[in-house]
Amino acid sequence: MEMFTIFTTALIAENIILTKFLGICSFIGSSNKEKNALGMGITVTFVVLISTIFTYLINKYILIPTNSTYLQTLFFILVIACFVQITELITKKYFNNLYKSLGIYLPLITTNCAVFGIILTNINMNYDFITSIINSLGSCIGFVFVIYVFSLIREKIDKNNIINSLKGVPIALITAGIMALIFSRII
Amino acid sequence: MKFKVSNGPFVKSSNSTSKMMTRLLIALIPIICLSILKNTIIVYFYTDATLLESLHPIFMIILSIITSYVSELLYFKFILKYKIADCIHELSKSFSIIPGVLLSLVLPVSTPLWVIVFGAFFANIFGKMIYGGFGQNIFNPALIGYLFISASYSSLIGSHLNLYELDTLAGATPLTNLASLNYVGSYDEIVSGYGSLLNFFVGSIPGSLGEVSKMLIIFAFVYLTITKTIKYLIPIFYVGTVFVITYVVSLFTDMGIWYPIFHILSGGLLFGAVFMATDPVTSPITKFGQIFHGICLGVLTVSLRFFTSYPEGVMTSILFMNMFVPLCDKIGLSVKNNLKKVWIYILVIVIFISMTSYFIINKISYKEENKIPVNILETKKEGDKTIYNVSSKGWGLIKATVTVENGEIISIDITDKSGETQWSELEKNDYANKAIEYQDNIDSLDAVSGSTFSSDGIKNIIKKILESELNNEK
Amino acid sequence: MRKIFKFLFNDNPILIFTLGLCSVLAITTTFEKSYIMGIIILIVLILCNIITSIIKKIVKEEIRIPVYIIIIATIITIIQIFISRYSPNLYKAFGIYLPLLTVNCVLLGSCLSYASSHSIKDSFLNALKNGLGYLVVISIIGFLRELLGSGKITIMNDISLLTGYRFIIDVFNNDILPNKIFLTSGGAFILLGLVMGIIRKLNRGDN
Amino acid sequence: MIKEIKLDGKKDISIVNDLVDFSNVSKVFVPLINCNILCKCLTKKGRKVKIGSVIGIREDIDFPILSPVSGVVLDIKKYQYLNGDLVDCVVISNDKTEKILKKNEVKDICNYSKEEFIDLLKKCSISGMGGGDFPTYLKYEGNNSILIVNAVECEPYLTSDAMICKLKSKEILDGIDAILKINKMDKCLIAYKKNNNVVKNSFLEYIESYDNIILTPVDDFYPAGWERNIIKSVLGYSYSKYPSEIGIVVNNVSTIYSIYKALKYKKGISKRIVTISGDGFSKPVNVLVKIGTNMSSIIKKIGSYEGDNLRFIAGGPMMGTSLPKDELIVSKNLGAVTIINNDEYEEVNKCISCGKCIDKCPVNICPALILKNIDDVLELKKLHPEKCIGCGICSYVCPSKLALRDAVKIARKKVK
Repeated sequence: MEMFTIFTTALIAENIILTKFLGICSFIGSSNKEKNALGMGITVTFVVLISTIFTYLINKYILIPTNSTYLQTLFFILVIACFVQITELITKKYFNNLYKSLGIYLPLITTNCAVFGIILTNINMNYDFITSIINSLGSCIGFVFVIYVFSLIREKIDKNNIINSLKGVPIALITAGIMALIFSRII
Repeated sequence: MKFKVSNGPFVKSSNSTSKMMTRLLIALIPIICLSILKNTIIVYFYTDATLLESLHPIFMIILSIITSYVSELLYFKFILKYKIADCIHELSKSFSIIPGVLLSLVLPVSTPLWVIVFGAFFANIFGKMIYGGFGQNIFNPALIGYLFISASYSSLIGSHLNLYELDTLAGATPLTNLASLNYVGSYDEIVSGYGSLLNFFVGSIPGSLGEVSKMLIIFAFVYLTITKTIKYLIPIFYVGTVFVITYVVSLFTDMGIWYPIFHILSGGLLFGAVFMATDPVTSPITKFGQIFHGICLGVLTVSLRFFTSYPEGVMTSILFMNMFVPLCDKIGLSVKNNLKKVWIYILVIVIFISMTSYFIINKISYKEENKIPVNILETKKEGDKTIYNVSSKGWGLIKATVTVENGEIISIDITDKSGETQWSELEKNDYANKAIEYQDNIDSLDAVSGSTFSSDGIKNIIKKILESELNNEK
Repeated sequence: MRKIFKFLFNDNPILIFTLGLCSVLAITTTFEKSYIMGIIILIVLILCNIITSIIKKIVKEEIRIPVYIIIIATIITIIQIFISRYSPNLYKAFGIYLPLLTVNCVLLGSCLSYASSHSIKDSFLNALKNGLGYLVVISIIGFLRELLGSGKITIMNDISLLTGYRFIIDVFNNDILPNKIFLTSGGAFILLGLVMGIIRKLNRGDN
Repeated sequence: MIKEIKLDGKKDISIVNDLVDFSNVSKVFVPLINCNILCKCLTKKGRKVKIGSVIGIREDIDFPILSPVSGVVLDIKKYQYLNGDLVDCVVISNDKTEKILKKNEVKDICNYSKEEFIDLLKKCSISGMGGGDFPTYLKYEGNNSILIVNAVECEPYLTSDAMICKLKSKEILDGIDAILKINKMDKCLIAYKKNNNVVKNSFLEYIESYDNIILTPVDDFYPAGWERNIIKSVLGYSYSKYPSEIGIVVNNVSTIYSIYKALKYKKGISKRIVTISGDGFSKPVNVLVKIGTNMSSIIKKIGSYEGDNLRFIAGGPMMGTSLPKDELIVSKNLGAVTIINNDEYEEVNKCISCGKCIDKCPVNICPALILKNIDDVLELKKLHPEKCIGCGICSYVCPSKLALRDAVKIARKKVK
């Protein structure tokens, strides 16, 4: 039962976009089309899952023994950046159509706060291996879930005639705010 | 000879949006009258409340209608800069009376008036106008008002009981009462506190302004479906799913048929299903989309009622499902194009229902044994002393050997505490021995600040061992 | 006044390009935290712009991103240590959002796009302009959120170790106004959307 | 489950007064169009033509367009066709020397082989007169077993089919009998509206002498006249794209009459019955007019317009299109001209996505969603606007009185 509560809180209560404010740049940027949103979501899940494993290992066997925990940010950023570079090369060479669909999002991931945020929460709450996997899985699915639903809503909103000072990003932010209020009422 | 050109067929049905809205109002009027009867006239006669206080619900309804009209007028005048004539024309076409009335019917009886003004203002501006006026909003405007009120002034809303009920009925609304009994209980615990199920049906139970007699709501539903003003599929499947899930739950926890009926008749379920969920603008347009929407609403309401602290799951689940309307339409469209796909979605629905009912049953039955997260690895008997080797859940895992002599714990030594990060404070005021002294009422010993998990771990060890001692003696 | 307004808002990173929102919403619950975050970002922006414009000739094209990230990360860790040393409860208040600055789109964005192609003076000026714009907006939002949300404005509280005195203005505390919706996450989104709309309206008003 | 709406027919105002003959007209403007596809003109100014000589051809299936009158081609100019666009027409002055057609009259109209029959239909350019203008010979190419005659005419105000049944029921039954024998079909069903007694009585007199022709009533709802609905309500079958897949041919009753005239006199039709009615017209009546005549001259002769907020509609009120001016030229598929005053339906609101149009659409598409994504072609492709038959039920039913039918028409052009 313990795992399940962590998973559901990461999914809805502690949703990384709506309550923890991570990854809003990509959330606003890539959620105007449904295809972009899905592409972004899958890439983020893909990158986060693998890098949680890497960062957990690094943290457990390199950083804590040499108690240089303040170097955490530097190491993790490097891990993510070079990992994104690796995935870019792999997807370009082997599964080319996946690369075509995910191509524009891979460099964007490095500047995505969500990826780094999840890893940092895992490390700060010093979860053991399985719980950190479960937590990052829950938050990634929460990320994909919110960004997909939001992209459907934004496609619908863009057709309305909103006054032109609120068109585009401000109306998206206000709708995201209302969604956040609803999410906070669920738990 | 010149003619004007206009498009579309030139013979049109007599039905029009304003007619539909007036029919909706006609369906609402009996409910308003009965709630006024229940909340003002009875209150005025039976309690010593002054006339002004007892007329409070009527002011609530009138005020929320006026504010929604005024806020629309302001929005048109100042933001969109229409002239007065255009404002009046636009106002007549945007029927802002419906969200106003619905909002006031949803709020508890004793909400202060300025909260209503705040709620209606936000309901109209943020619910409808910034999305482009009538017919283009994503969320149900009345529920947006409810959301803003409960997010900002939830403490001020006040209890659901009106003045008359305050002094006659002790308990809170049936649902909060159910939640306090952790969702299980016999017929008389849950229902008979408010008279029989008939009272629920007639409506003499405490609740918000609109949760009056379910009979009137059902009549309104029949009237609206005959005159084809609302999407009748949504309420049918919504209430149906709630009935199915609660019936399955009542089967497993052997509580009889009255349990699902109690769930349907209590809280704002019927009112929300007939008036809120079927608001044409914020519900799916395709047939199967409506069915899917209704079923997901039911699943969500039941899970909210059982899992979260909020007794009232209906309003939040309708708001939550308003976000999925484009998704339901997409599903409805794919089913409309080829019917074979409908089996995938039926499968998803069946999985949803069975999962929620499994978790609910699991949650209810799990509560009965109230397991303490401690497991005894092995027990050794030495003379009259018994030595327990125990592992309990602190921050990580605490292992300890505890020696007990004729029902009294005499010593605990912690063998493994690698998982505990802040163990030092516990050692400082040697928490283990202190726990032994307090072993009779262990809960009165408060945890050490900064390491609550570890101290709870130790307290659980004591509880578990005392409990197992009791079982051995029995 | 018009010139200052134009200087600050016409290509402000937050409002027009919607960059760097991640940290804006999370920590603006008190006015003090927001303007300190604004100052930190201003300093980091200036430092990293200058460094990038210095070393832009040495760095080859492909490994530009990792190099810039390392620069930003080192600056941020230095500041992190500095803050955790001088005002621990501010450090605790920032939580995970301080290390998150390394991933902030404003820093990396301005480094990559502007600093790597312009001279030191230009990139410094640009950094100053962006930093100031960012500081003003973040403090406005922090001010509004705290004023409406909890009815008081804390100018000097957590960093009292440094400056020596606490300064909290108590504005209003009746039951209408400090409405805690602005402290919730949803309220922050809505407030930011409204502020963005208003400023966009003012901008469109004059040009 | 057939999706339908109830409409009051308003037919009795024009069926009572009898046919008025306007066939001798001085100038004729023959439209060079078939099934909304523009055709090539084969004549030049100043050339003499006789009745039935070819003046235009549709290239892709070289389907001829014949001249309804004999006379001199004046010139080729653009005139207003029934779908609202300007179509170039061959203007022929009528020298009123109607060639007497007795000499090549065929006694027994049944001794044609199938190929001769199809070639004759093509030579006499027989096409559907119910509004579709679909070349009829294409329907008969496969081997079909059942012929359904569509005399339902479910549009309000329209009575041209009922009038032709009233006058020429004997010839129509002979034509059906000949078609059944030539194409070796085993039976024919004449579908008519239950409460349309004019058609019933006119056929009942002669029906006994033909054994395999059956009069089958269809109940009175709006899109009853649509092919798919007729087959479903009469025979209960359904098909995917064309009725010929399951061996059924559906023809309008006036098309059957033109087939009969082609079999009898080996000549295409030159005249046609058009209903002029509507509550904005003083004397609703059926007129017999030459193909290509200009309707404005005829309307001036019959009666006058009443009411101010009038709409001039080519075709019925549900499927017709309103035209800017009343100079409309009669084509083979123009069944009626309706004049309606349209003042109490002005209340246009925004779509509240109530879903009524989706429930009632006979071809099962979503007009409301098409209206919402009208300018996003990618989204439109998923909504299949090409299935629409333009029946107008969505706009009829819509409580906000939106122009859904025309939005789907625009979407169809965009998707093509």
